[in-house]
This record gives sequence, C-alpha cells and structure tokens, in this order.
Amino acid sequence: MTQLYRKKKIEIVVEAARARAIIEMIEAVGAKGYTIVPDVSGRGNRGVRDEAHLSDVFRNMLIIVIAAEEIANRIIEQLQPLLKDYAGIVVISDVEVIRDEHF
Amino acid sequence: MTQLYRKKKIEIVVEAARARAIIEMIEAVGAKGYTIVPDVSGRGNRGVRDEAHLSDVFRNMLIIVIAAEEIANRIIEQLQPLLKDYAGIVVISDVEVIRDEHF
Amino acid sequence: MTQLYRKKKIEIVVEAARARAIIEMIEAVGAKGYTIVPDVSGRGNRGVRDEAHLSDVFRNMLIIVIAAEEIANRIIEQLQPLLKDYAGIVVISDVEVIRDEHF
Amino acid sequence: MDTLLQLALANLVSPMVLFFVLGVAAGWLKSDLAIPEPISKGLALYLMLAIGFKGGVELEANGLGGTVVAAMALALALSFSMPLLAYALLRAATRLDVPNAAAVAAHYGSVSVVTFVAATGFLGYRAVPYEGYLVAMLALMETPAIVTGLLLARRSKTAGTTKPQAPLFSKELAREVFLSGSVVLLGGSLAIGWITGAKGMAVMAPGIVDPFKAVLAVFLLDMGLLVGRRLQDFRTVGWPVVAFGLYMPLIGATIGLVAAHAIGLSLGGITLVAVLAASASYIVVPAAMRVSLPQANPAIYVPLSLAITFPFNLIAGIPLYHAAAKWIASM
Amino acid sequence: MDTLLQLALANLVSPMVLFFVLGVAAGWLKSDLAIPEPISKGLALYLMLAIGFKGGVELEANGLGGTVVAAMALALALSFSMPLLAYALLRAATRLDVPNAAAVAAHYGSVSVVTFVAATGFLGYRAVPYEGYLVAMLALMETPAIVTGLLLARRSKTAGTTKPQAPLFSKELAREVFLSGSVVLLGGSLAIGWITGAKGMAVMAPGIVDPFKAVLAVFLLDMGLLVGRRLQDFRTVGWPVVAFGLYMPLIGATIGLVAAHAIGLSLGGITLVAVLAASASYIVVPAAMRVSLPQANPAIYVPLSLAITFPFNLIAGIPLYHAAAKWIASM
Amino acid sequence: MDTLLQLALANLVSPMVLFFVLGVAAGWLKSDLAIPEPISKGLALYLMLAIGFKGGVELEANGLGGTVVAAMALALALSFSMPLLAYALLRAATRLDVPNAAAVAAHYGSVSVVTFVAATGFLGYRAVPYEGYLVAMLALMETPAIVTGLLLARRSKTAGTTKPQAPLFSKELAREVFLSGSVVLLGGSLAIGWITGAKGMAVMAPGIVDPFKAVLAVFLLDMGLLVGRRLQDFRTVGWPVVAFGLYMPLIGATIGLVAAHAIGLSLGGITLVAVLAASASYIVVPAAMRVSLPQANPAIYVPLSLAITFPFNLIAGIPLYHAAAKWIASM
Ligand SMILES: Nc1ncnc2c1ncn2[C@@H]1O[C@H](COP(=O)(O)O)[C@@H](O)[C@H]1O
Ligand SMILES: Nc1ncnc2c1ncn2[C@@H]1O[C@H](COP(=O)(O)O)[C@@H](O)[C@H]1O
Ligand SMILES: Nc1ncnc2c1ncn2[C@@H]1O[C@H](COP(=O)(O)O)[C@@H](O)[C@H]1O
Ligand code: NA
Ligand code: NA
Ligand code: NA
Repeated sequence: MTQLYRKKKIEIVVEAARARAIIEMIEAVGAKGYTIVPDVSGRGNRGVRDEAHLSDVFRNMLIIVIAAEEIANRIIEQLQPLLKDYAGIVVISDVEVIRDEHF
Repeated sequence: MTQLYRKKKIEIVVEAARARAIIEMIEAVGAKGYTIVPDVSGRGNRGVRDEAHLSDVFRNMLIIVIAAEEIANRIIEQLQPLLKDYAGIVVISDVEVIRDEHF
Repeated sequence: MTQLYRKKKIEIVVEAARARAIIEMIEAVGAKGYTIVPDVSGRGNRGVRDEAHLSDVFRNMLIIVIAAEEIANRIIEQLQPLLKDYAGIVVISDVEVIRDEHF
Repeated sequence: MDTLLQLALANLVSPMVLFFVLGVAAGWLKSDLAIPEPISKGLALYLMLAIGFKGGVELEANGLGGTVVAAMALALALSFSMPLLAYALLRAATRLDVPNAAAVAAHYGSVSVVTFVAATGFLGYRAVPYEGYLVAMLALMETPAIVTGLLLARRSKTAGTTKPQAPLFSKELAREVFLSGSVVLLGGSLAIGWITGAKGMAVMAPGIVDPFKAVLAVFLLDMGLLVGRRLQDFRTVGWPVVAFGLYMPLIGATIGLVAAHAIGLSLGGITLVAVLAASASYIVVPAAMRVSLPQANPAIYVPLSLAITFPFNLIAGIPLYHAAAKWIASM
Repeated sequence: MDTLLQLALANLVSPMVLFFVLGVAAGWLKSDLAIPEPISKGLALYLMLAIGFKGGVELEANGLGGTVVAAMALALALSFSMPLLAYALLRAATRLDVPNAAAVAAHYGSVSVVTFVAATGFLGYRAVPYEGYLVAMLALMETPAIVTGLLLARRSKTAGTTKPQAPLFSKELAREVFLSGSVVLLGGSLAIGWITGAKGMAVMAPGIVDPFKAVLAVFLLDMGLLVGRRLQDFRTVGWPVVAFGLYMPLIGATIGLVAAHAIGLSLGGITLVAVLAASASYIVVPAAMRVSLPQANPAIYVPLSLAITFPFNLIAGIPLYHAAAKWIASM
Repeated sequence: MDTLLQLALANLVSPMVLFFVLGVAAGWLKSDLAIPEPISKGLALYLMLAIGFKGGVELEANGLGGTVVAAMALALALSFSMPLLAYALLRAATRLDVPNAAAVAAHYGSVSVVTFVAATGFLGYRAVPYEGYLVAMLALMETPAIVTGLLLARRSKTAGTTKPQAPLFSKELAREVFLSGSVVLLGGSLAIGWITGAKGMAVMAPGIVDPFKAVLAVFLLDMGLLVGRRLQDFRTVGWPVVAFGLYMPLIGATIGLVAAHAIGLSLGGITLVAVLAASASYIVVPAAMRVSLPQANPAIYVPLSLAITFPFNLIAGIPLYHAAAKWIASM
C-alpha cells in the first residue's frame, strides 16, 4: 500500500487585498507550497463579498496550504495579526498525503 | 499558542439553480457565514455537469460552511429535502478554526 | 437525525495537462463521481503555476473525489505512477456524507 | 420548389451557417476549440442589445402603426397557448411523463433569440424589409410560456406531494420570468432605441450595426460547438421526442404564418413571426424550469431545443418559412 | 437657465446615460442581467487605451503649447491638495473617524476615468473641441491623492499602534500607486499615440474611434448594474456622508473651473478639468486604501464614490459644469 | 543596409510593436495591468478566424495557382524536418538532455500564429501583396513538428521505462495534433472564406478586417505582459539555450527564404515563409509536449519560444527577413 504521511491542512478565505501578504508569510515560514482558488464569494462578519467587482476590494480568495504540524502552527500563529482589520477566516484540519517530499 | 475551536465543515456541491435556496436556508438556520466557489464542474449520479453552459442549468457550485456542531446538524437536516430532485452532494468533516467570533 | 456515512475525501491538485488521464482513472476504478475546480493557481516543487497562461501548460486543476475507503485506496494506488513527471499533490481526509447512494 | 431549394442552398453557404457547421463538427470530434464562457455570454448580450436597439430605432422611425397592438397581443397569445398544443402532442406521441412533457412544452411556447437574429440576417442578406417592432414580440414571447408550462405540470404535482401546495409563482420564479436578463436587455434596448431614435443610432451604429453579422457568425460558431458536444445526448432523449423536435417547429411556423398574415404583416414580418413560433428557448426557459419544476429532466429539454430544433430552424427552417411566407403573402 | 435645463435633458436622453439608467434599474430590481466580469474589465481597459491613444495623437498634432506644463502642474496640485479640503469637510460635517475620513478624502482628490470619458463623449456630441493633452492630466491625477490620504490617516495611527510605525510608502503601495494598471495603460497609450501620430491613428481608428461610444454605452450599462446593486449600501453610509458625495463634486468642479480658466484652457478644456476635479475614484483608490489603510471601511467609500458621486456627475454634473464653463469662458 | 535600419526603425514605431514593448515593461515592473484570461483567449481566436477567413477569400479570388501544391508540400516538409536540424544543434551546443532537446526542437518546426499575423500587418503597412493561401501553410505547419519531436524523444525513452513501450500516437495526442483548436479554426475559417468568397467577405469585413490591426495591437500588449512576467525565467534556461533561441530563427528564416524563392513565391510570400520557418510555437506545441513528453521541462521550452524567439522575430526578425527577401527576390 502507498505510504501516507500525516499533515495539517490550513484553508484561509481572505479578501484579495490581503492575499499577497499572507502568501509571502506562508513562503517565509517554510511551507513548501500552496494552492489558490482565485475567485470565491461569500458572506461573513463583514457582509456579503461577491463577484461583481471593479477593483479587488470585494473579492475573496481561498488559500490552501498542506504542511507538517510544526510549520502549520507557525502559519496559524502569524495569521492572527495579518488578519486584523481584514475579512478572513482560517480553518485547520487533519489530512494525509502521498509523496511526502512535496510538503 | 493560538487558541483553536472545534467546528464542523459542510461542503455542498449543488447545481447552480438550487444554490440560492440553499444559501437562504443556511442564513435562516443561523450560520454566521459561508463561502462559494462559483464555478465547478463534475460528474455524479446525474451525469456530467460541465462548464459549457448557456444558462446555469448544467453548472455546479461548491458551497462551504463552517459552523458549530449544533448549527451544522440543523443545516444537514434541512438539506435533505432541499436536494430532492436536484444534483448535489453533502460532505461533512471535523475542523478547527481561529477567531471563534466569526462562526 | 440524518444518517451519515463515513467516506474518504481525496483532493488532487494537478497540472491541467494531466487532469484528463486522472479523471479517466477515477472513473475506471469505480468512483461514482468527482468534482473539478477548473482554475487554481499555486506554488510547489515545480515553481509557481499561475493564471497567466496561453496554453494550459501552467494551469492547475483541483479534483475532489469522495469515495468509500476501498475505492479511495485504489485511486491512491494508481495516482502515484500517473503523477510521475507531473506537478501535483494528493491529500486524503476522513469525511461523512448524507445520501449514501451517490458514492 | 426550385426557389425553395435555391434559398436553402444559399442559406447553407452563408458564413453564419457555415461557422455553425464548423462548430458542430469541431464539437462532435471533441476538438479543444472553445470560446471562453464569458466571451460567449458577452456575445449573446451584444446580439440582444443590438437587435433591441435597432428595433427601437425602427419603431421610432415608422411610428406605432395600427398593427402594433395586434402584434403584441399575438405574441402573448402564441406564447401562452402554444405549450398547450405541444403538451397534447407530447403526451400523445411520446412517453414523457407529466412534468417532462410540461417542461418541454414550455420551451416551444417561448423563443430562441439567436434563431430570430439569424432570420433577420437572412432577410437582410436578401434586402427583405420587416417591421422593427417585431423585436418587441421577441421580448414578449420569452416568458409567458413558462407560466403555461407550470400550470400544466400542476396536474400531477398535487398527487405527489404531502406538503401544502407551494404557490405557483414563487418570488424566485417571478424574478426569473419578468427580470430575466434577456427580457430586460431586449426590452431596455428597444426602449432606448425608441427614445433616442436616429440620433442615438448615429452614436451606436459603428458598434452595433457594422460588425453585427460577423459577431453573429462567431456566436453561431460557439453555438455549434455546444450543439456538437451535446449531439450524443440524443440517446437520452429517445426518438419519438427527437421527432417532436422536428415537427413541432413546422406546426408552430404554420400557425405563425397564418396569424401574422391575418394581422397584416409584411413578407419579412410574416417570416419572422413564423420563426418565432417555430423556435424553442434554450436559455431562459431551462433556467426557469430548473428552479420551478425540478422533477423534469434537463437532459431531455436542453438537447431537444438546443441540438435538434435550433439547428433545424437555422439551416432548413428559416429558408423554408420564408418561402412559405412568400407564398402566403402572394395569395 | 433655460440652456442649462435643455443641456441636462439632452444629456439624459443620450444612449449612454439611458443605458446607465437601465443598468441601475435592472440592478436595483435584482434582475439576473449581468455582464461577465472579464468582459467588463476588458471594456474598462478598452476605454483607457482608446482615450489615452487619442489624447496622444492630438498632442502630437497640436504640439506642446505653453499651457501644457501649467496643466500638468495643475493636475498634481489638485490631486495632492483636494483631499485636504475634503478631509476638513468630512471631519466637520460627518461622524467619520480619522481613517475613514482620510480614505474618503483620497477618493475625491483622485478621478473617475469613466466620468471623464463620458464628458468627452458629451463634448463630442456637441462638437466642442478640447485640448488632447488633458488625458495626461487624467493619468496624473489618479494617484497623488492616495499619498495625501495616507498622510492624513497618520495623525491617528501613531496613537493606536504599539509597533514601530510602518513606513508610509510600502513597496506594495508604491506598486499600487505608480504601476497601477490604469496609470500604465493611460500613460502608455498616450505615449504610443504621441509617437505614432496620425499614421498610428490610421491603423487604430477602426478599432478605437468608431465603436468607442457604443462601447462606452455598454460599459455604462455595466456600471449601472453595479450601482443598482449597491444602492442599498446607502444605509451603511449615513446621510451626512451621502450629502458630502453630492456637494463635494460641486466644490471640486468650482475649483477646477476657476483654475482651468486661469491657465487659459478652452471651453472644452475648462469643462473637462471641472469634471476631473468633481469626480471621485472607485477603482484605483479603493484598492490602494484596502492595502494601506485597512482600518477604513470599504463599505463606506466604495458606495459613496460609485453609487452617489458617479451617477450625480454623469447625469447632472457634466451638463452643469459645461454650462458653468460656458459662462466663465464668456466672461 | 540603410534600408534595413530604416525598416527596423519603422517597424519599431508601429503601434503594434510599441504596445508589445509597453506590455513587456509593465510585466517586468510587476504592474497589475492585466488583460483578463478569457479576453486574451478571445483575441487569439479572433486573430485566427480573421486571418483564416481572409486567406480563404483571397484564395478564392486568385484561384489555385500552380505553386499552391508546392507551397503546401513545402509547409509539411519544413515542419517535419526542421526539428531534426534543431535537435542536432541543441545536442551539440547545449546541455539539454534527449527529451528536453526533442521538446524544444518540436517548437521550432512549428510556428507562431501571432508572429505570422504581425508579419502580414508589417506587409500591409508597406502595401506589399502576398499569396492568400499562405495561411494554409500556417495551418499545415502547426503540428507535424510534434510528431518529429516525439520520434526524437523515443531514442531515450526505450531505456528508461520498464513497461512495454506506449504507442507513439495516443488518442489524446492525436486530438491535440489534428483537432487542436487553432488548426481547426484556421483551417475552418480558410474553408469558409474560400466557399463564401467576396460575398462572405462583405458580411464579415466590418468585424474582421477594419478593426483587425487594433485588435492585434491589444493582443501584442497582452503578449508583452506575458513575456515581461516571464523574462526572469531566462535564468532557468541557461545561456547556450538562450543563444539557440536567437540563432535558430535566423537559420530557419534562411531555409525558408531559399525554399520560398525556389517555388516561385512573390516578395511578400517569401517574407512570410521566412517568418513561418523562423518562428516557434508557444501554444499548441507546449500543450502537446506536456501531454506526451512530460519528462521535458516546460520551464525551458515555454520561455525560450515565448520570451526570446517571439520578441526577437517581432521586433528585429520581421524587418530583417523582409530585407533579405527583397535582396533574394531581386536576384
Ligand atoms: N462560517 C463561515 N463558513 C464559511 N466561510 C465563511 C464563514 N465565515 C466567513 N466566511 C468566509 O470568509 C470571508 C470573510 O469572513 P469575515 O471576515 O467573517 O467577513 C467571507 O466573505 C466568507 O467567504
Ligand atoms: N463521489 C463524488 N465525489 C466528488 N464529487 C461528487 C461525487 N458525486 C457527485 N459529486 C459532485 O456533485 C455533483 C452532483 O452529483 P449528483 O447529484 O450525484 O449528480 C456532481 O456534478 C459532482 O460535481
Ligand atoms: N504544500 C502544499 N500545499 C498546498 N498546495 C500545494 C502544496 N504543494 C504543492 N501544492 C499545489 O500542487 C501544485 C503542484 O505541486 P508540485 O508538484 O509540488 O509543483 C502546486 O502548483 C500547488 O498548487
Ligand atoms: Na416558439
Ligand atoms: Na476629483
Ligand atoms: Na518554425
């Protein structure tokens, strides 16, 4: 059977204006990769954020990072201040991966 | 360490024609937010649902809700009748979040 | 309460060029459905893969399959060779579903 | 009959029809040729805006003749009543159950904007004039059929559900029907063309008149791709239903021809009303049915109107109806 | 006053304004009419490219007259200084706190490309000539106001944060300000028009001149949809702030009129400078504020400039400023 | 030489090339200027449809002269054989391994549609006529090189794999090669232009002829943005490979010049064949290589053809090849 490795999955829904800073942090902290769903809409504390946008001001992005627990913790730690004043949520779960060298 | 809170994640893949009703239900039931990936394709019981669409009839959406268990249960309860006659699946998993006040 | 059924969720981020082969495998192996997010960007072992693409060469797709454990294992088994030489990751997690007949 | 064949052949070698055929072939052979979704939606909006605006300007130029009211009444009557006929035929000649028959019937009471546009292109090519306000008929015919379709479906629903019967007209459906994008854009552009008249046309013409036919050709290429990829859905549909997709337009066109002649429209006008009556919706009605009649299967009604009736009208129907209109107009 | 009313009415029945109104109505009524996002971005790019290129060609044709430098200096001065005035008014007349007042103020120092374009359409319709290089003013005025806005916001920031104060101008903001897509495209197209002159225009005209107004009409339809859907945001904004969105353009236009007359611009030029000074940004500045002043609430500044000031300028402002420009030019 | 320099300079100040340069600068400076993906795909489709249709109409007007068959045979011969030469050079002068050298070689046997289109624009600007059927050469040359590339790669594959060797031509690849969107659209539009002739052109011209150059300019802006953002990929590629991206077009153009002269093409025709032979694919071939030769690294072959050979041909190559064509035609 294919060997599986336990990792953490972090999903971040955040307004597009903040995505760049968060991605830079993710890279700085040592994660080996990330995936972005560039255009999601939604509703949360800050009201509706939909697709009808001239600028990116009302656009959300979904950022997904799979990482070892230790790096995941570092990302979570640093997300809190980065999200201050911005719309965004952070969701963590347990996953398994194949091809450990990617993470 | 950042405090984490246990929540349920509900992912719903549903045809676009039904999305509005489901989102209204999610709001009515007391969830504090949701995220929508507006354009996904797929295959299921009801055959291929792809991107080549004039109307939304063959388009899928992915709706993601993070909520406390109790509210999640209410959503699941109400999804069953709403999905009757429509293409759609419902997937539930355990997650943790930061910033509890968002959920 | 609505009856829930335990399944595996497999998420695959893979370059668009390889998506067709993977989907054919998923169908061949007996999964009853899948969902595709057609346009995601990201960074991994093989560098940045972004949206600015003339051809699909630098485009990623996200494929999601919910399946019973046995079928999930078969998919995972067959993914390894299919991903050789291609950019891609595979993430597995535990989920529950309603409407068991869809899976 | 000689003229009819010539007409059909001439229609076949117009760039519009040829691009449609190219699209069908490419789609059927699974070529990766694809027009990005937003572009094809944009082209559809362009066609509706242009045709609406032109109709409005012509309406302003020619005034509201006596037949205008009659034409509008005819539009409503056709759209409301044709689903009844379609439903009866479907129940008699096919195995579709009540909701599916009702859903299909609704499509044939409504209209296809692109078929209408292609018909105006066909007439333009032959310098046959037509009444500008027929665009208003197009806008008016889009949605009444939905109501008839839902009423027809009611008959079975009462038995099946335990919950108290939902109101026929939900808020969601009302929006779908009266505020559907195509109705608003067609009607709005018509109104703007009517208000601004020739002066407005001078401003808009380089954008919406000159490149119109080329845009239509590209859009038909896209429609062809869609049809080509859906050709295999024939199997789901079943032959008796496919046959319906071919004879129903002929029946509809006949009714349209007679009625249009009766209210005194010109040769071009008679042709266009026949086309309206013959065509079936594949954008607005499917969306409404999916919301309000989910028991009906979209894998039946979408391929039927899109992959059978639409190409039939585009390639064979338009020249045929025009020939018939000539014959009836000359009587 | 008679002329003013006539102007306003004539403006109201131009296809551009009517399509905008159609969009507002459809958006407000929650019609599903929608122009796909990439198309509307594409249309915006088209307008900027076209207006920039035309400005460059005219610049080349008429040479750099003596007033050009004065006009460019005026552009910078207006964009840098008008936020100060706006900020003072907002703090005095509304309850906005420091960051929100600073953010709103920045929007009113900057400009709205589409309002400018609509004003050139208005002048073109009336055959009023204007200085081609005013497009360069448009490009120059887009971003300096951002700097003033951020400096104003500083005043409060120092108290609130414990961290050492971040540099005013982050790399991210610099990119937003100097390399903003609209600045690059406007400026670049202007330069290319200037370099290639009439020969370049011959190549580009069928694409960017002839269909220009029709494209503008479609874009205004789209803007209308956006405004219509955001009309309800009024409630968030509060009436004193809404009022600011109406009187601030009048103040700005007055300043623009006087300054443009002082540096010797033509009637058309005076009108356009008034429009620039009166208009508020809703694309570039919101994006910059979101990055650099996240404490300010976009649900205040976006609807204010988009749903209040923009329609006001488009429908009432442009003819009004033009009438005032006539009056001041005739003195 | 004087003429050559003048040609190059005149080319440099055409709006097309300047918009490309603007794009490169903006992309390199990380401006957020971006043309939405669906728009840029739409523009590419437009260019192919327009160029194909025009070619077909000219073909119909001028008839199938004696050289047509020779030209088509030449197209196939060039596309099949040039990868062999490229492969030999790459293995000798760079460190690329077998699959990467084979993949790169395939790109240089194929062609760049936009380079061809820019060259027709260059000729049109100078009123140099060319044979309409050369568009068919463009369509024919797109894909044969893929087959040669894969055959070359075979040599190494046999060693590496344990599984029985996969067939060279998978169903997936066949679709990629013969039903590639650009092949279908170019070929199909050519056929439709040929069938409908001048009458078809009258219908399509306002859409596909008049705005053609402006659309090309916008598309080149977009290409520039792409190139600018990929300029940094140079490092991945390595200098010997970069050098190949500059001398290979010169070698290809020379072969093209001689062969085109030999089969008796006009001055314009010789120029265009040189451009075809000099250009490298960056859409169709990368996609095919990714499917069928995944061991080869796209981060080598995409920047090489897109960021080095394409700009070189666009800016320096086209005027150079035209000058050489003049010289050879005058012999
Ligand atoms: N409970 C939730 N479940 C799923 N997505 C959410 C939830 N709350 C917020 N979001 C997403 O996160 C974005 C920002 O949330 P907020 O900061 O609460 O406005 C929203 O626009 C949604 O897309
Ligand atoms: N087993 C599955 N795994 C992932 N997605 C699925 C699965 N089954 C169905 N879906 C998605 O849900 C949609 C509706 O499913 P269905 O109602 O089974 O046709 C499909 O179009 C897919 O996008
Ligand atoms: N650690 C990660 N977390 C999330 N997504 C990843 C991760 N690593 C890779 N990816 C995604 O998978 C794609 C292929 O990865 P790779 O094969 O490592 O280049 C990337 O372009 C990302 O979209
Ligand atoms: Na009908
Ligand atoms: Na201003
Ligand atoms: Na070549």
